[in-house]
Amino acid sequence: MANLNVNIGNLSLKNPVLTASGTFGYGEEFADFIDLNRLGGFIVKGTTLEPRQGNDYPRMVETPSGMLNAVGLQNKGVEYFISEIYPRLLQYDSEIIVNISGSSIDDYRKVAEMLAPLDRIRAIEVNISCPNVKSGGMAFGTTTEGAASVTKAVREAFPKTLIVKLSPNVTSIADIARAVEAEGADSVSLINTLMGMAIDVERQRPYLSTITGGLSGAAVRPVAVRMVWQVSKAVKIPVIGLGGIMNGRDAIEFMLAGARAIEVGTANFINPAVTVEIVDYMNDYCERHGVKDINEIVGMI
Amino acid sequence: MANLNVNIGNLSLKNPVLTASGTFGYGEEFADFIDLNRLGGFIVKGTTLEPRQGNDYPRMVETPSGMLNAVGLQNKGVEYFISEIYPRLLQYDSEIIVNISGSSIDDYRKVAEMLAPLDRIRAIEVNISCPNVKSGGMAFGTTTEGAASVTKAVREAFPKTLIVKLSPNVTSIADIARAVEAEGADSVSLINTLMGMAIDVERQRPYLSTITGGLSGAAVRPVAVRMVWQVSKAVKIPVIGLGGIMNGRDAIEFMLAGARAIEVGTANFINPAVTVEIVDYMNDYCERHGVKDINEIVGMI
Amino acid sequence: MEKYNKRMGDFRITENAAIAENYSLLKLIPVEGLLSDSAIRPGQFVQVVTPNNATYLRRPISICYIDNDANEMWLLIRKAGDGTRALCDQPNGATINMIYSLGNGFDLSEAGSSPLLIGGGVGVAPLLNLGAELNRQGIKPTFLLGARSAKDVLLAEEFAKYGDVHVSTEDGSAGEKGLVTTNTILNSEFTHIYCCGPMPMMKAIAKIAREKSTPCEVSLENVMACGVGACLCCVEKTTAGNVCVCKEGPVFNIDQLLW
Amino acid sequence: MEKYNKRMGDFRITENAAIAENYSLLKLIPVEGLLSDSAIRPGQFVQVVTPNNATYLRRPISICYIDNDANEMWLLIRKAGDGTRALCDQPNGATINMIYSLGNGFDLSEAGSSPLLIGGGVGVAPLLNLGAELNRQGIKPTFLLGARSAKDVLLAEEFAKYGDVHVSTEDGSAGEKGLVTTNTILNSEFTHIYCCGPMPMMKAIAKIAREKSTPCEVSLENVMACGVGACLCCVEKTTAGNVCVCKEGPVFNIDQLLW
Repeated sequence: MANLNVNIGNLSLKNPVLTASGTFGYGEEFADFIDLNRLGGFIVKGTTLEPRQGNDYPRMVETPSGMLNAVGLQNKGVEYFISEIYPRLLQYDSEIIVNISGSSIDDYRKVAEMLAPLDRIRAIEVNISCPNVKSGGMAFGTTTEGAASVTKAVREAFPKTLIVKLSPNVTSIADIARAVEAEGADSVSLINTLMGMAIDVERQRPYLSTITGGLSGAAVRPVAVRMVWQVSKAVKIPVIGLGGIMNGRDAIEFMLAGARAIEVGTANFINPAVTVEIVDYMNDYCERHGVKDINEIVGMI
Repeated sequence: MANLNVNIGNLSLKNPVLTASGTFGYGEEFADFIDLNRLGGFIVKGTTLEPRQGNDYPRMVETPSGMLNAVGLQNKGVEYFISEIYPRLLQYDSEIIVNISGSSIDDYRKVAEMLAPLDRIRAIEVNISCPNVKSGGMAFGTTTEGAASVTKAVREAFPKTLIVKLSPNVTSIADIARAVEAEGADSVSLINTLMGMAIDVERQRPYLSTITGGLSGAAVRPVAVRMVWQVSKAVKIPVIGLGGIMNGRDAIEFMLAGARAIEVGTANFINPAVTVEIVDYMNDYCERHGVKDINEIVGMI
Repeated sequence: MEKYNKRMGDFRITENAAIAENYSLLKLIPVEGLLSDSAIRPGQFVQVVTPNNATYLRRPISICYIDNDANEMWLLIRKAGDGTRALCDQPNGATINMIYSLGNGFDLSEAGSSPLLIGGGVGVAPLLNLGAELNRQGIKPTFLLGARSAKDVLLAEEFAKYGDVHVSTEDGSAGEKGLVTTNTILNSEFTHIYCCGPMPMMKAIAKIAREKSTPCEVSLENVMACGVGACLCCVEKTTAGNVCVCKEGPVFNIDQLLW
Repeated sequence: MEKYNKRMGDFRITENAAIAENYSLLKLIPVEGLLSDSAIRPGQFVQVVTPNNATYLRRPISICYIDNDANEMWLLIRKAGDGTRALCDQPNGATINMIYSLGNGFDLSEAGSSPLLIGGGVGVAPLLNLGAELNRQGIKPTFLLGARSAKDVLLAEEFAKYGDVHVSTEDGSAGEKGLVTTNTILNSEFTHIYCCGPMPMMKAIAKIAREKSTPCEVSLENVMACGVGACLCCVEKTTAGNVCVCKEGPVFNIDQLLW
């Protein structure tokens, strides 16, 4: 068996397979299908300072090899997470990473501060790229200044592994990644969803209540792989790759492009056991290619 | 029968259906399958000042609901077009639009100057968004300054309808569109391909000789519809929509989002008769929805 | 054997019958295991991988009936899009993958002695399993089925096994002419109403139930992706805020809804 | 009736036979019209929509044989990916859409009195139609077929109808042991070589042909999208620069290539 252990900053993952925020609930929703302890970790859904109801229904429409969503960060807030969810997650030995969002830099800082004391939260993923909320979110993620300022504030509040999740809706994602690295981020994860839109031509109205939404799924994978490749050449910190990973082959594709770890998102909806199948594939792949340590293949391209 | 005639600047199209540059050859390649005179027009492949051999093989790989290409503007140059191709195209009464590219602003200007005297070339499409060439191409299309400078130069050289084809690989395509409009473009067409990449994980190498390429096909449609919607709200000039149009439904989707005309690209490879089927669908759609003039539905969303 | 809440598994189609124009009844058995291990409740649903890559995501389908003796699940499917059409076109013997059984299901403890089960179109599906289960609990329900015309009245003979069946058709070719909302059976008193059908029908029934102070549950079919409460796409506004139809529903007491 | 160069049309599968492990021979007839109207040349190919949305783009397949009397086209397909697998799994009676007939085909005017037709693996496909056409022109070709082992020698009985058949197998279980490039038939003199198979094989045959000064044509299978010369994806470097294999090929005289 090859070594699948990878490190993201000071965070050690038993394998590179993580779940993408907002696609895996709090993990528990998938406990009937898989052994959660077989994952490198799971990234729990986007958490904000205050509870949020998210956007109106309809929030989803299927598109060719993908889907548009406009959930809008519906969640019960960081206090609820700390008091109700976190204790339940302690039963799993996979890493628990909390994805955080905010409408202001101060929001981000406060959420990070509140999570910092939790022993088993060894990393947070800062979402500066959500296309589905009115203020904050993607606004911070589309300029180097915005991305840097959020990273700086969170870095001061959270001493453990800090991952910043980047938006693909930019001219140069490498520039954003460098700005985030310069402010002390331990890692970047990419890509969040591409901003998209679909129209019901018979009813002559958008499918989503918010008109536009975030595109995910296999359709976006070529864009995601390209961006992971560009960013991994541009920064020294480890890159976490995501965007349309449907199976083990796709996961390896991201690692060859430069990802140290990967996140599985939309595929969880289609195959709730896909994450552990990817772990199995990684073992097979390493054996087939004589790879002793999966870190060897990271960034081969 | 509803009126399908639409105007792009001074260019009058018998219907909104155009073919995307580089996907329809010089039209002749499809003459066995369809009556070319039923199209609004066809946009002939990217033409440069000097002949170009394009990129090395392999240039294409299929991706989920799409394809990556890296042709790199292979063409025989503008002089060959004028002497050999143009005379043959005069037999068709659909509009002939020439897509032009260059490595320098001067290249663009010269090609436009050489095409200006041709009576039947009533419009050109200026490609500032090709992701597959080393210099020029997308470089001009990803900054407002670059886009404006190319437009300005071509505007001086070409007095007829000037369409500028925009890159989706930017933070704000609306800003680019406004810059191009300010320099006198009569129309913008969007989107060109999204920059993407795919890796053969067994051979551990990229599928394309150029590593990255341009993603097209149904996969990108949600991104394209969103950008057409954003741009049509940002500029007063007519917008031409393209990106993953596979059938009549998709074409109407772009028009509802704000496109005055549409271009069919990758779909020609799958169904060489798709363009005329789209014209038929437009007639049916207008009848079904009581639309007397297709211009009524443009930008309903 | 442990009773799982949710499983993923392949099912083999033992019978696929076109029971009306655009409607097929699929009977399926799990390739492995027993349905009785899953303790499937009336009103729950499955998430199906559609054949031939017809759709990217799974499609939610109500469980129509569970025959634990035959280890058989029935799905009633209306050809509405590419996914459901591909399902209806599957031959006997074909295998399809499902996640099951999902959602909360109907609350049988509230049925009382004389519940009314109202279904419109393909919405009749979950009422068959509900009627059978009520029978097993010694309750004989009344059914009210709505359809466009006589040929679209679905599974009437099956429903008749478990209770009296009343019908409304829009063209009057069977039962009373009109929508279910004007059927005269609604003049009788019932202990509980269970309803599944098009949204306007369910809203109209909810209004009638409120007027008559009859407890009422409805089964929603919001567009969903995951089916397990993870993606938060299929939300319905309730007195407790936005909740997932796939997990907190698909069945809601109308008192929970903001209708 | 007008002879079209290219058409798009549906074909019905009249017979789908697995002729070896991973190889199927599909016989198809056009749903409308006569193949003889298309003047299909040996070495041309079709672009097929793969069943069940297995692939996004069409897949190019060599035309193996045309039976104008039966109005039948044969396609020899190797299960190499999702698209070809879906084609091989299609039942008799299924309909598939094709664009046909594409490319230039072999140059028969250069065959001479004793041409050698060399095929490796699924590359034998276009040589059957070529052999039949040569026969019709009064020429009896020699065939050299390469395969991994005896069970993979494809369509040997069909080839034998048109000329002598020589075989090389990697394991020696049929014909001579080794690759086609070491088959002793190559010691004989031929007027022309037509070759289709894996790239390393064709390059090796091209080298031998040059050494012996025998004219040689090879059929390439570069990855392509449109099949009609529009997308410029399938280019091969030639003495005339990059040209489309789908339109200027798939058959090239080796003198055109930069091998």
